[in-house]
Amino acid sequence: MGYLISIATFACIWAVLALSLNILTGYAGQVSLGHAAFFGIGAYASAMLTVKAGWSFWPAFVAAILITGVVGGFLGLPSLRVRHDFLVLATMGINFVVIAIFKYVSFFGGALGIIGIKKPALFGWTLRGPWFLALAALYLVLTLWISAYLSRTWAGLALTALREDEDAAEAVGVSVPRFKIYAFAISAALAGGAGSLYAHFLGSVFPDHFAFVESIGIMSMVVFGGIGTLRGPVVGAFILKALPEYLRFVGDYRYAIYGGVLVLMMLFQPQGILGDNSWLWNKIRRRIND
Amino acid sequence: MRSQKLLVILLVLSLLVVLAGGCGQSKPKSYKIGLFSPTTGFAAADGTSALHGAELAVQYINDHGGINGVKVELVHYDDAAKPDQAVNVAHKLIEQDKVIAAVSGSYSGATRAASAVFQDAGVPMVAAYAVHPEITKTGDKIWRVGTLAVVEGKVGGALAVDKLGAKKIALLTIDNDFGTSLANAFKEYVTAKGAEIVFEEKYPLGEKEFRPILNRIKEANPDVVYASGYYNEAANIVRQAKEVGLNAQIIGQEGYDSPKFLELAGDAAEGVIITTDLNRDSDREITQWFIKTYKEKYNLDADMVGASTFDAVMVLAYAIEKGGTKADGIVKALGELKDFEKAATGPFYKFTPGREVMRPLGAQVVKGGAFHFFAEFDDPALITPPW
Amino acid sequence: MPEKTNRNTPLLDIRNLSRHFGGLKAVDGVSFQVNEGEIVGLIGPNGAGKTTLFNLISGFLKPTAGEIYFRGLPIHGKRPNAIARLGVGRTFQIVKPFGELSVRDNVLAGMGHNIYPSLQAFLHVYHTPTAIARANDILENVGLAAYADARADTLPIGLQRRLEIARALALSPILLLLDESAAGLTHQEAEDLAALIRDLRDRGITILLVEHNMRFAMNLCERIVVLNQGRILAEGTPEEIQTNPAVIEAYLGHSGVVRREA
Amino acid sequence: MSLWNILLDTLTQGSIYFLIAVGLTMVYGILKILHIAHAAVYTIGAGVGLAVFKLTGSFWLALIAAMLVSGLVGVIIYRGVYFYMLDQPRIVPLITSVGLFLLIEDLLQKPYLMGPYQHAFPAQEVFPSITLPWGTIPNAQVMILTLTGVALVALYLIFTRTRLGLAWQAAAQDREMAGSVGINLNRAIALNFLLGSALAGAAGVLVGVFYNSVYATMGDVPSYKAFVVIVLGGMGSVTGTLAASFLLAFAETVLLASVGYVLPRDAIAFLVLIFVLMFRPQGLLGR
Repeated sequence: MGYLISIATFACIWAVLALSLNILTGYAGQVSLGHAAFFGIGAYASAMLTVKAGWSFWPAFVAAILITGVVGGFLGLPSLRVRHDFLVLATMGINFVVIAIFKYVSFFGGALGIIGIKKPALFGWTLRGPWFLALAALYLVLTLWISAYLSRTWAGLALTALREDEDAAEAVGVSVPRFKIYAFAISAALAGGAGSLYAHFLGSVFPDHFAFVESIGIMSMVVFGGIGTLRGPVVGAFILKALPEYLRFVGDYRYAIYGGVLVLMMLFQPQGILGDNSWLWNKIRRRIND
Repeated sequence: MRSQKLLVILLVLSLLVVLAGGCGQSKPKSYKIGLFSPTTGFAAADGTSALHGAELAVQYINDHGGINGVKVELVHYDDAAKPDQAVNVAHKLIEQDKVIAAVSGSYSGATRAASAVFQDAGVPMVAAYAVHPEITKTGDKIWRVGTLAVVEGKVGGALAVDKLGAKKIALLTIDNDFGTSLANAFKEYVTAKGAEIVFEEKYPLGEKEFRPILNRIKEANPDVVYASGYYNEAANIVRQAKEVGLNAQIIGQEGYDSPKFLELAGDAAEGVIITTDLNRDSDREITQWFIKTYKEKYNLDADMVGASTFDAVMVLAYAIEKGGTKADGIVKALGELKDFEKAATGPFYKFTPGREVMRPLGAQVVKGGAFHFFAEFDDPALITPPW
Repeated sequence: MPEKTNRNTPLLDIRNLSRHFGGLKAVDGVSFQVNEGEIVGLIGPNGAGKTTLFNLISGFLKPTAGEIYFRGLPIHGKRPNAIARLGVGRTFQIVKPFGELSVRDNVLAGMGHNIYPSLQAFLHVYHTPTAIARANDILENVGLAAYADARADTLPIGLQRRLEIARALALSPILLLLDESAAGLTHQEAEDLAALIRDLRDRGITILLVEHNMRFAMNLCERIVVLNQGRILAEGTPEEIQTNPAVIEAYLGHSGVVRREA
Repeated sequence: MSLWNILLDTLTQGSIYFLIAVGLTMVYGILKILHIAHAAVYTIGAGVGLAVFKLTGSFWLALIAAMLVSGLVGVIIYRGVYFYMLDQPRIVPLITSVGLFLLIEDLLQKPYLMGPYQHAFPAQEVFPSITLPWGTIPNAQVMILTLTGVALVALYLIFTRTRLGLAWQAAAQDREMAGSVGINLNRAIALNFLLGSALAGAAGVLVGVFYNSVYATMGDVPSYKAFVVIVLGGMGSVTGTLAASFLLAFAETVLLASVGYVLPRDAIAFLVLIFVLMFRPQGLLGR
């Protein structure tokens, strides 16, 4: 059971990451390949507040969300100047720089990382196994709810507008810079919470845990599942996070298959496995409508 | 709409459960030892060596009658050197494969994360070559057979100032836990002995281009360059040092200890001295068996990673034989271990209360394209782990 | 809805406005006014600086020199979204609908202009019955009611131009800037559009439009400003413009549009 | 550190960056795809080169074989994959490229291909060391510099003197327009991939020999590092890429030779990139 719980816990954390990236990329159209930086900032914030400053998990969790949100808004500044592929590369760069700072500044523990991060406790009772999974799932539900609610608010409409056309969005009164920063901040804040959970689940964080490859992985989940939808990133995260585990029977071919699945998916279902108008989603809808 | 989404999520989740759950089955009448190491991804070379080493240990044990007549079975999973996969795999080893004990053949991040799972589950784990100082502090079930970087750095210092008489030393350090720990211990030792650090720089893992740095080291004109790194960085360091005309003695450590270092560095490797626990010229039966069989079976020369993982399995087998299959017995047997001779990397004198191994450490010099004995360090003041 | 302006100040007052791109003087010392309730046309040959002028007024470009006052307030240097919220709606020559949104949501996007600057935007859901009703009204007005649920990018280009007007109307604008809304329309469609624009004016919206279609502009506008090479060539009623020798010269010199189309 | 050393290191490092990035920039120029799998093609080139070198002992045969196979792989990637997603949002080919990269790299790591270990590529002796009054150029650096020079001249001639080069330039300006004025677009793009990928293969061999090591994950760093170069070069401009390669190499070399690693090499490069983009969002040398 612990094995499945462990997989499910990681899947929940990555589903939050995918959903948060979806707000930035799916809603607001800002393609970022640096999302793991926000993940890492949240993890480090929470780890340092608990291990070095002696806070308990809960305030540290909230603080990690807030800190990452603020830093995320700040790191979103390049998006005001650069667009499209240039933004992709700028965000990628942010990922590298953030990791390098964790690694080279001894304040953040340097290459030795931060060790001894405790699992959260509730009334003196440590959350582990299924209880930690419950916490992660709860946070996933919260993220889902925020994502869903955001898409229905005026702010969500403004984000969609700027995704579709920045000039037209300005022409209807949307401050494009301001909403881009909002998107970065919200997206980062949610990812920061995921980082906090990750740090406390694992018990230790190292700079390399948040490397560029993780950013690519998160983006793959969003696109694989169906960008812009709610179901897509969640399902994408669960499948792609668990895929290497249940592909263990193919031994060392796990990543070859993972890569191959991505390629085939993009060739035949570029809108994602459950994106609007995808084969599977149409089937499911028809089934439900009947 | 809302319920549809939920339905889909539940569907996928249950699919995962069924698929993942169907993978593990247990086989009785053998002692299972778990191993996780990265056989895919950027760390696949070390992970593969680790797997080889563990396989050889199992072969050796079973060829010699198993543990009290019961065969040992190795259960290996790939963790891609990722901490989340290591945690998953640890659960899988404990719950589905029901291993008696486990060996980490992975890097520090993954090892540390997995060690918490083993500790919680009360399953003993031995880290083969992960160097992070905090790994064994996870708890009483977590042990290590690799030499602590703190110890190795100190021994490196002894090699530099006591054996080679260096006065001016340059430090070139790889920017991970291994390099950082080594450099700190090395510096402390040599400065206490009156040597001067004339140059100090760290470089990122995977770096290939050292010429700009090496040119600066050359200007600092040291007697000795203490350069940490793994075989690929090390090969480039020694090759490029030759190229820029840096003739100071280069001292490496177990990160260099791979036939691949010799292959990639070629002639430039000649004369390089490293500290390591694998002595190629040892006349100990187990070491020679390991080196010979490794070459026969995998058509590769053995490296330190393989040897350490071999030893981790060997020492666990010993502990199971002495203490039984319960965790407490294994832990007790490890704690009471004295002068363990069945390790390829030389005798283990004992485990410290901090569950680190105490053993003599050697220095090897590259001569004629191979590692050969240079010196041995047996002074307890040097080789005793600090915890 | 902002309160009425002083009768004496013009609604839009452009003073000595210039915009240079490197050596090119796209707009070069232009001054003119638009009064409340007018329909003013901005015409001129290709490259005369009409769209640049629009972009300056709506804030998409910053002037090199000169000032723009809207209801007596300086708006030069303000960001487009701020100018939009002051009550200046605009359309684009190359249409820019929010393609993946429905036609109705395009209009709703315009209706949010007052809430976007406040964090309230994160609290309130936009699909409220009142908002939808108002969006439907606007769509009814411009004749797009039948397409309310269609994806915007599936509309033919003529209807997309109407959608742009509808989206601008959602701002409850005081001044509406229309950039070649009649381009590519059939005669009948252009007539309908003209009727729509007059109707908007009758409801108190001042209109400044850029037109290439000379007949359309001459029939619709009460006053016309002719731009040529970034400068004002002439200003006056359609009749005055049609007989202005400088205008005829400029147009004959270029393509003779006046004679062929007017 | 002497000026000569800085110059030599800048030139070799810059040449390596250029060789890896130029194919990527060609592909980006014409298709606007962030072709991460280009780094896998580079690794394939190195692997094929080493295999042929071991078999025949000839560096030149190895180089030619590597270029042929890599070029072919590039064309297969285009015709087999990217070709079908040219009208999709750009994120689709990007993710596809990531998938291809993972797939190829993982397969290369299998024992029957390159295996997990590094391999020596001892072909440095093919070139002589050159001793000049102010210093010596070691043989491996002679190889990099001369062959990059040859590639440069060849590229210059192809781009300016052949119909194909002109077709590429037209297609880079406006793909649809180029198609409509009678350029056989599919052929032009396929040939673009062929040449760009062949150059990546050559880069794989040269870097393999230069550092005397070839291994399955050698594309990891180039997979992202090359993007820094092409962005600084203005995305799609070959001359810009050339300038950016040497500029980046110069910046890195000078920094390492004076201050050292304030941050890892890659982080420095990306910091430069972000900094440049803030002031010139279209790249250092973009229009």
